Amino acid sequence: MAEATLRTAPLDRTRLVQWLQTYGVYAGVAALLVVNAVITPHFLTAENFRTQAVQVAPVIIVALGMALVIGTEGVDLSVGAVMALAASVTALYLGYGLLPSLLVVALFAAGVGLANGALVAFVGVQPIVATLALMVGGRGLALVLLPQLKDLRNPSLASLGSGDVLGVPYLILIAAALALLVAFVVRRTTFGRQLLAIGDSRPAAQLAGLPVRRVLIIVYVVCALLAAVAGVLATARLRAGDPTSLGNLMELSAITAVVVGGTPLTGGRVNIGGTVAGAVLIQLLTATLIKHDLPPSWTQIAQAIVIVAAVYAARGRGKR
Amino acid sequence: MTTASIEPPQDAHPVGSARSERLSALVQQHGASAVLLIVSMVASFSFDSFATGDNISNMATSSAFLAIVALGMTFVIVTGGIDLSVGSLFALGGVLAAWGSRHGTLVALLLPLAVCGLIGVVNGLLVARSRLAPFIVTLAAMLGARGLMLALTDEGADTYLIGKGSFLAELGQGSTLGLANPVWITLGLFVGGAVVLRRTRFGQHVYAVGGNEDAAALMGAPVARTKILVYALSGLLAGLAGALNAAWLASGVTILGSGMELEAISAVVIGGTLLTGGLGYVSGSLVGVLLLKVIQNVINQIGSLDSSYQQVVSGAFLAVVVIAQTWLGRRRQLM
Amino acid sequence: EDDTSSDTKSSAAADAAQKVASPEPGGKTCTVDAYGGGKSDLENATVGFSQSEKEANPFRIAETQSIKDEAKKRGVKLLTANAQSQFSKQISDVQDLLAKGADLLVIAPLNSDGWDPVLQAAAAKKVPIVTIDRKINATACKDYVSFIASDFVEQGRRAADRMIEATGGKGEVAILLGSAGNNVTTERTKGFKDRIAEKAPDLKVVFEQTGDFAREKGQQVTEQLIQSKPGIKGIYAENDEMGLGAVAALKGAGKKAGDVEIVTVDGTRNAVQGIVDGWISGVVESNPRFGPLAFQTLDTFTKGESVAQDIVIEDGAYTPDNAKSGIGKAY
Amino acid sequence: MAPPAEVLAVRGLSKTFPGVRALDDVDLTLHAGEVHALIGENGAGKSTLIKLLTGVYRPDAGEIVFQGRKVSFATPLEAQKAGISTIYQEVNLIPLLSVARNLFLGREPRNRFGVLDMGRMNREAEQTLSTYGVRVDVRRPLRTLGVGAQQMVALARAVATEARVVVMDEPTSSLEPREVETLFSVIRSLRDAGIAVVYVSHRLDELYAVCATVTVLRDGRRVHRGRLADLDRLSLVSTMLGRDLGEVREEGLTKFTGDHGTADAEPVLTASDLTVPHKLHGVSLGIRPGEVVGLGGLLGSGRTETAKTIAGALSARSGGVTVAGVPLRTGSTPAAIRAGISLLPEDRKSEGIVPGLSVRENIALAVLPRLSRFGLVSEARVDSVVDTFIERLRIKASSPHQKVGELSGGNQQKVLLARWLAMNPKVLLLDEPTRGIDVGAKAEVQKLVDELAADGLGVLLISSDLEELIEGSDRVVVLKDGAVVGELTGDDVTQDKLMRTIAGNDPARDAGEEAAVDG
Ligand SMILES: Nc1ncnc2c1ncn2[C@@H]1O[C@H](COP(=O)(O)OP(=O)(O)OP(=O)(O)O)[C@@H](O)[C@H]1O
Ligand SMILES: Nc1ncnc2c1ncn2[C@@H]1O[C@H](COP(=O)(O)OP(=O)(O)OP(=O)(O)O)[C@@H](O)[C@H]1O
Ligand SMILES: [Mg+2]
Ligand SMILES: [Mg+2]
Repeated sequence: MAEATLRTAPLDRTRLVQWLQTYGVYAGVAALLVVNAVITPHFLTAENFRTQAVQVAPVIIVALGMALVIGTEGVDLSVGAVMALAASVTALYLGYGLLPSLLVVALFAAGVGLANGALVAFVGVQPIVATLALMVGGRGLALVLLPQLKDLRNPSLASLGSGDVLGVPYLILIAAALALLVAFVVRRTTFGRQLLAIGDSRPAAQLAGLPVRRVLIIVYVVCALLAAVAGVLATARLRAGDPTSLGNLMELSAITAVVVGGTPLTGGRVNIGGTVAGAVLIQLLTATLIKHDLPPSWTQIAQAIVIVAAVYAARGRGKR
Repeated sequence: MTTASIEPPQDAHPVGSARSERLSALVQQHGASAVLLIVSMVASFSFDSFATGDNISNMATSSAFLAIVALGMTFVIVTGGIDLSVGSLFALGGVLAAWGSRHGTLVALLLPLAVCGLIGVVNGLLVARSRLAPFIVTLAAMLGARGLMLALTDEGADTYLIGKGSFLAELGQGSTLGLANPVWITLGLFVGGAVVLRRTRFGQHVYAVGGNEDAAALMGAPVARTKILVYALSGLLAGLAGALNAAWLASGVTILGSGMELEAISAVVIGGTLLTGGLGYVSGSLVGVLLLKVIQNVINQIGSLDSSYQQVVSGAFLAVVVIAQTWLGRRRQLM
Repeated sequence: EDDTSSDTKSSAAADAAQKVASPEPGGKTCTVDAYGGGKSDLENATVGFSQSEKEANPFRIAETQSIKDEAKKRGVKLLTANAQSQFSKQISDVQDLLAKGADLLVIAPLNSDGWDPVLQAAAAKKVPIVTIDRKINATACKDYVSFIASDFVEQGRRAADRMIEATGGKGEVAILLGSAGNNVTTERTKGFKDRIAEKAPDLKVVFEQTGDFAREKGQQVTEQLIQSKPGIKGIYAENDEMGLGAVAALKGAGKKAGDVEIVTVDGTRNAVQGIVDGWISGVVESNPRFGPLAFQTLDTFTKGESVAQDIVIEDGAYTPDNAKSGIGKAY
Repeated sequence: MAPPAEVLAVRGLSKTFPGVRALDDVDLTLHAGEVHALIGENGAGKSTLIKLLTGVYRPDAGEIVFQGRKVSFATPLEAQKAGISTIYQEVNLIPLLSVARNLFLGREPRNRFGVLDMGRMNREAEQTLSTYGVRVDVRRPLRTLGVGAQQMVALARAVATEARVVVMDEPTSSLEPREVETLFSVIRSLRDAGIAVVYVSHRLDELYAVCATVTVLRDGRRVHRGRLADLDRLSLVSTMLGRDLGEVREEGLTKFTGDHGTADAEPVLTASDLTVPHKLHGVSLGIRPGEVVGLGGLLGSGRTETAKTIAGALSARSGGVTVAGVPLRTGSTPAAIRAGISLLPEDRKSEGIVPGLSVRENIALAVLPRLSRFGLVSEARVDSVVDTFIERLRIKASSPHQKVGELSGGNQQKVLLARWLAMNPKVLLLDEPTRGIDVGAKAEVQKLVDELAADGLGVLLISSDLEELIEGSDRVVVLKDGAVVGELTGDDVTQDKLMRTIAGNDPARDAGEEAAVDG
C-alpha cells in the first residue's frame, strides 16, 4: 500500500509538470480572460476581442517565423527592422500598385533573410550577432529609403488593413492561415523534420546528409518574409509607412511569445500553438494594464513577472 | 610529395597544429586590437582632429561606462549565458545613485550596487537553480528594472541631481594625472577582472561552466554558485557603471541605457569572446568597446553622414567585424 | 517642378519663421563680457550643431533643415552630429564637435539634465552654447548663453484651453503621453492637467497611457481606450503623430469625425490636414524652425551685444478657423 | 588473515527516473585495496549507481556508508573532498581550457594572494602527466589532445586527489592498448596503496586482467557478487544477460563468421590519394562488394578522418573517391549519401543521434526525402520503413515515439544503423560501431554487419578492439600518422601481425605500399 502511494506520487507530479509544460500558456490565457471578464468593463464584447486579435496579429505572424528560427537553435533580432523596411518599401513602390510593391517588399525581405542565413550558415556567425548587424543596418536602410513617415492613400492597401470577411478582419484571417500553414510545415514536411533535427543536433544532421545550410537559409528567409508580411499589414492598418517606430522592440515581443509558448531556446522543438497562445497572453496582459490605466512602471514590472512565471511553469524537468 | 615536407612522423601533427593553434589563438585574442589599430591609424591620417589629446580623452571617458558594463557581460558570456538587463540596470543604478546622493556619498554608492547586485542575484538564481534560459530571464529583468526605475522617478518625470562639489561629483568629473577618474576606475576594474578571470578559482569555474557545464559539475565545480555570481557581478558592474555615469553627468538621467545591452554584447563578441561560452578575454572586451567608440567617432568626424546612413554604416561595420572574427575563430576550430 | 516646389516651401517657411514671444524688455540678458571669452565674427566661425533624434519625424527634419539653411545663407561652416535618441551618444557627439574645432555650439538637447561634462568642456574652451527646443538645467550666461524654445508647459496649457473649448468643459478625457522619462512629456502633461484643474474641474482626465510619440502606438492605445471607455469625450495627444494614430483608431472603430475631440501639439502638415478634415479639433504649434533665431542670437552675441537668456518663441495654433489657410506654413 | 577494512558499503540503493526504475535495492561493498568490477548490459544501471555514490543524483532509497560513516553527498565536489574520486563515462573535461587547468580544476595551487600560481601548476601538470606517458604542452587547450590523451588527463586528475575510492566508468573505451597498459599499472599501484577501485567496462579481457571481485547488475538489480576468478567468461556473460549458459556458449561471444568470398570483384568504392592538411597524407584504399575492410591504427592515426573524408564530411585537398566507378564530388555529405555511402560516426552521442527526436524520426531522417512527395512526408511509408527496421534490428524501445536520447547505447547504435540501412547503401563506413556497447548488443551488431556483407554491401570497419577487427575483417588496412603503412590480407590477418604493423615495425611491409605513401 505504502509502496503504491510512493510510486504514484512522483508520477502525478511528473504528469502535472508535463501538463503545465504543454498547456500552461493556455491556462494563463484562460485565467486572464476570466479575470478580465470580472474586473474589466466592456471586456466581453465582440468589438473588444476583435481589437485584441487585430493588434496581436502582426506579433503572431512575426513570432511564427521566430519560432522556426528558434527551432534551429537560432534567434533573429532583425525582424523589427524588416518590418520597418517593409513599411518603407511599400510606401515607395505603392505608386506602381499594391501587388508590385508587395513583390519588391518580398525581394527586400528575402535579401535580409539571405544575408542573415548566409552569415549563420556559411560564415558560421552566431545568430544573435549576425542578426544584430542586420537589425541596426536594416532600420538604417529603411530610413535611407524613406526618411520619414509617409501617409498612404491606396484603397487596396487600406482595405487590406481594415477590411473583413463576415466580420472577421483580413488581418486575423491571414494570421490564422499562416499559423496553420507553419504548423503544417513543421509537422508534415521533410523541411519541418530537417529543421528540428538541425536545431537538436547540428553535427548529427550534417552527418546524416541533411542540407543543413539550405534549411538554415530558408528558415531565415521565411522568418524575414513573415516579418515583412507583418510589416505590410501593420502599415496597411496604420495607412502610413513609418520606418522610425514600426516594429520597434518587435524582436523581443516575438521571442517572448515563442518562449512563453513553450518552445525552448535550445532548439529542436517548435510549438506553434503555444507560440500563438504566448503572443495572445502578452497581448491580453498589456490590454488589461492599459485598460486599467496603470502607469508604464507597473506595466513593465507586471510583464516581467508574467514572463518569468510563464517560463517557469513551462520549464523542462530538473535533473534531480 | 607530402611526406617529404613533414617533420618526424611521431610529432608532426601535434606540433604543426599546436603552432597554428597558438597563432590563431593569438589572432582571436588580438584580432580586435589589430582592427582597432588599423582603424585608428587610418582615422588619424584622414582627420586632423582625431589623434588629438582632447579627442582621445573624450573617447576614453565616454567608453569607460560601457566598458564596465561589458566587463560584467564578459563573465556572463564566458559561462555561456547572456545578460539583457544591463541597460536597464545602468539607468536604474544612475537614478539610485543620484537619489541616494542626498543621503550622503556612501548611500549614493552602495544603494545602486546593492539593488542592481540583488537583481543580478535573482537573475542568477532563476538561471542556475530554476534552469530558465538566461535570455528570457534577463529580458524580464530588463523590463522589471526599467519599471522600477520609472516608479522611482514618477514615470521618468523626476530627475535627481547630484550636488556640485560633492565627493561623488568629484569622483565622476574630476581627473587624476590627466586622466578622468572614471577611466582610472575602469582600468582598475579591468585589471582586477582579468586577474579574477584568469588567475582565480572562481575564474576557472567560470571558464569550466561555459566550456562544458556537465563536465564542470562532475569535476566538482560549483556550477550554480558560479552562475549566480556572474549574474550578480554583471548586475553589480552595470549598477556601478550607472552610478559613475550619474556622478559624471551630475544627475540621474532616466532616458539612459536602452540598447546598451546589445552594445555591450557586440563589444564582448568583437573582443573575441565566444557567445557559446568557455572562451573569452577581458582585455578583448575593452578593445571591443574602444572599437565601437572609435567607429562612432569616425562617423562623427566624417560629419556629413545622414543619421540613417550612420546606422547603415554601423550595421555594415558590425557585420564585417564579426565575419572577420568568425573566420579567424573558425580556422581555430578546424585546427 | 522641383524648383517651384522648393520655392513655395521656402516661402511658406519664411511665413512660418519663429517669432519671439518673450523676453519682454527687462528680461535677463547675456553678453560676451559676462559670459567670458572674446568677441569674434560669426562669418568666420565654425558652428557645431548637435541634433538629439534621428531626422525621421517632421519636427526634427524641419529643425535640422532650418539650421542647415541658415548656415548656408550666412556662409557659416556647420558641423553636425546626430545622437539617434541616445543620450550618452549626444554627450560624446558634442565633445566630438568641440574636438573638431567648433567655435560656437547649437544644441538640441535630448534631455534637460546631465550636461555637466559638456558644459565644463565648452567652458574650458570658452565656446558659447545656444540650446534650442529643450532647456538645459544649468545657469544661463554662465554654463550656456541662451535658450531658445517653446514653452512646453504653456503648450500643455493651451492644449487644455482648446480641449475645454471643444468639449465644453465637461466629460472625460484621455491623454496620450509621450515617451516616459522625457521632459517634453512631463511638461506638456503638467501644463495640460494644471490648466484643466484650474479652469474646468468638470473635465476629468480618466486615462493616461504612453504612445511613445509614435503613430502606431497611439493607434493601439486608443483602440484599447475606446473599448474600455466608450464615453470618452476628448483625447489630448502630446504630439501630432499619436494624435493621427488616435484618428486611425477612431476611424477603424467606425466613429465619425467629431465624435471624439482630439487636440494635439506640434503643427505638422498631416495634423493640420486632420483639422481640415474635421477629425482633429486643434493643434498647438511647436515651431521647429530655429535656424534664423539661433544664428541671429549667436551673431548678436559674438559681436559683443547683449542677447536675452531665455528666448521663448511664440507658437501659433491651428483651429478649424485657420487650418485651411494656415496649412501652408505647417511643416 | 584478517580481511582488509571495509571502505564503502552501499545498502538498498534505489533510483527511479521518470518511467524507468534505473536502480532497485542494490548493495555494494568495497574493501581497501580491492579492485572491483561492476558490469552489466547497457542501461543496467552502472553509471546511475556511480552517480548516486558521488552526489550527482540523490537516491530515492538506501544508504551509503563511507569509512564507517553514513554519508549523503550533495555534489560531486563533496564526494571528491571526502575521498571518492571518479572518472565518469565519456570524457568529462573542459575542452577549451588548458590541459594544466583541467588537471587542477578545483584544487589549483595558489600563491599567498590567493591568485593561481600558474608556473607551479604547469610544472606539476607536466610532471604528473609524464608519469602517465603523456608528454604534451600543458598550456594547450585540452581539445587539441587526442581522445586517449584526454582520457589519461581525466585519469591523472582522479588519481591525483587524496582518494580512498577511485571509480572508473568505462575508462578504456577510447584508449589504445599501450595506454590501457599504463592504466592497468596505475590501477595496480592504487591497489597496492590500499585504495579501492571500482572498474566498469564492457571489455571482458580487461576485467580479468585487473579485477579481483565483481558485481553484476541486470535491469537495475544486483544479480551476482563474488570473486571474478570463480566465474569464467561465458558464465559471466550468461549472468549478465540473464540467459542460459548453454545458449551463450553455443552462440559464442563474437558474432563474426569471418571470410566473405569476394576476391576478384570490382571495388564498389575506391579512395585514392586522399589528403587533408595535417590529417591525411595520400590515403588510398578500395572496398569490394561483400567485403569487410578493417581500418587499423593507433588513436589519432587518421582512421576517423579517412572515413569522414570518404563520406564527404571533411573536404580533401587532393585525391578522389569513386563509387561503382563513378567519381564523387568530395566534401559534400549529401552527394556521398546519394552515391550510396553511409557513415556511422564514431561519436554516437554528438554526431550520430538526434537525441530530442523520436526513434521513428531518427530512423527516417536521412531517407525522408525518398518517403516524401513534394516535400510532404508520407506518414504511412515512414511507418512501414520504421517498423521494418525496428523488427529486423530488434531495436528495444518502449514505442517508436520514444526519444532516442533515452535509449541504451546499443539500441542507439542500432537506430543509427537502421537510419543508414533504410537508405539502401552500397558502402557502409562503421567507425567504432561497438564502442561502449555491452557484449550482447555488440554480438548483435557484429552479426548484422556480417549479414550485410553477405548481402553484398561493402563495409569499412574501424575499431580499436583488435580482436573485433581481426575477426570481422577480410582485409585490414593499417594507418599511421595519416598515411597507409601496411595491409594485411588472408592468413596475415592475425593479432600479432596487426600489432606489429600498427606499431610501425612490420618487416613484411612491401615496396608497393611504400610507394603509395610517398605518392
Ligand atoms: N538522467 C536520466 N534521466 C532518465 N533516465 C535515465 C537517466 N540516466 C539514466 N537513465 C536510465 O537509467 C537506466 C540506467 O542507465 P545507466 O546510465 O546507469 O546505464 P549503464 O549501466 O551505465 O549503461 P552503459 O553501459 O550504456 O553505460 C537506463 O535505462 C537509462 O536510460
Ligand atoms: N595523442 C595525441 N596527441 C596529440 N594530438 C592527437 C593525439 N591523438 C589524436 N590527436 C589529434 O586528433 C586528431 C583526430 O584523431 P582521431 O582520434 O580522430 O584519429 P583516429 O585515427 O580516428 O582515432 P580514433 O578513431 O581511434 O579515435 C588527429 O588528427 C590528431 O591531430
Ligand atoms: Mg554507463
Ligand atoms: Mg576515430
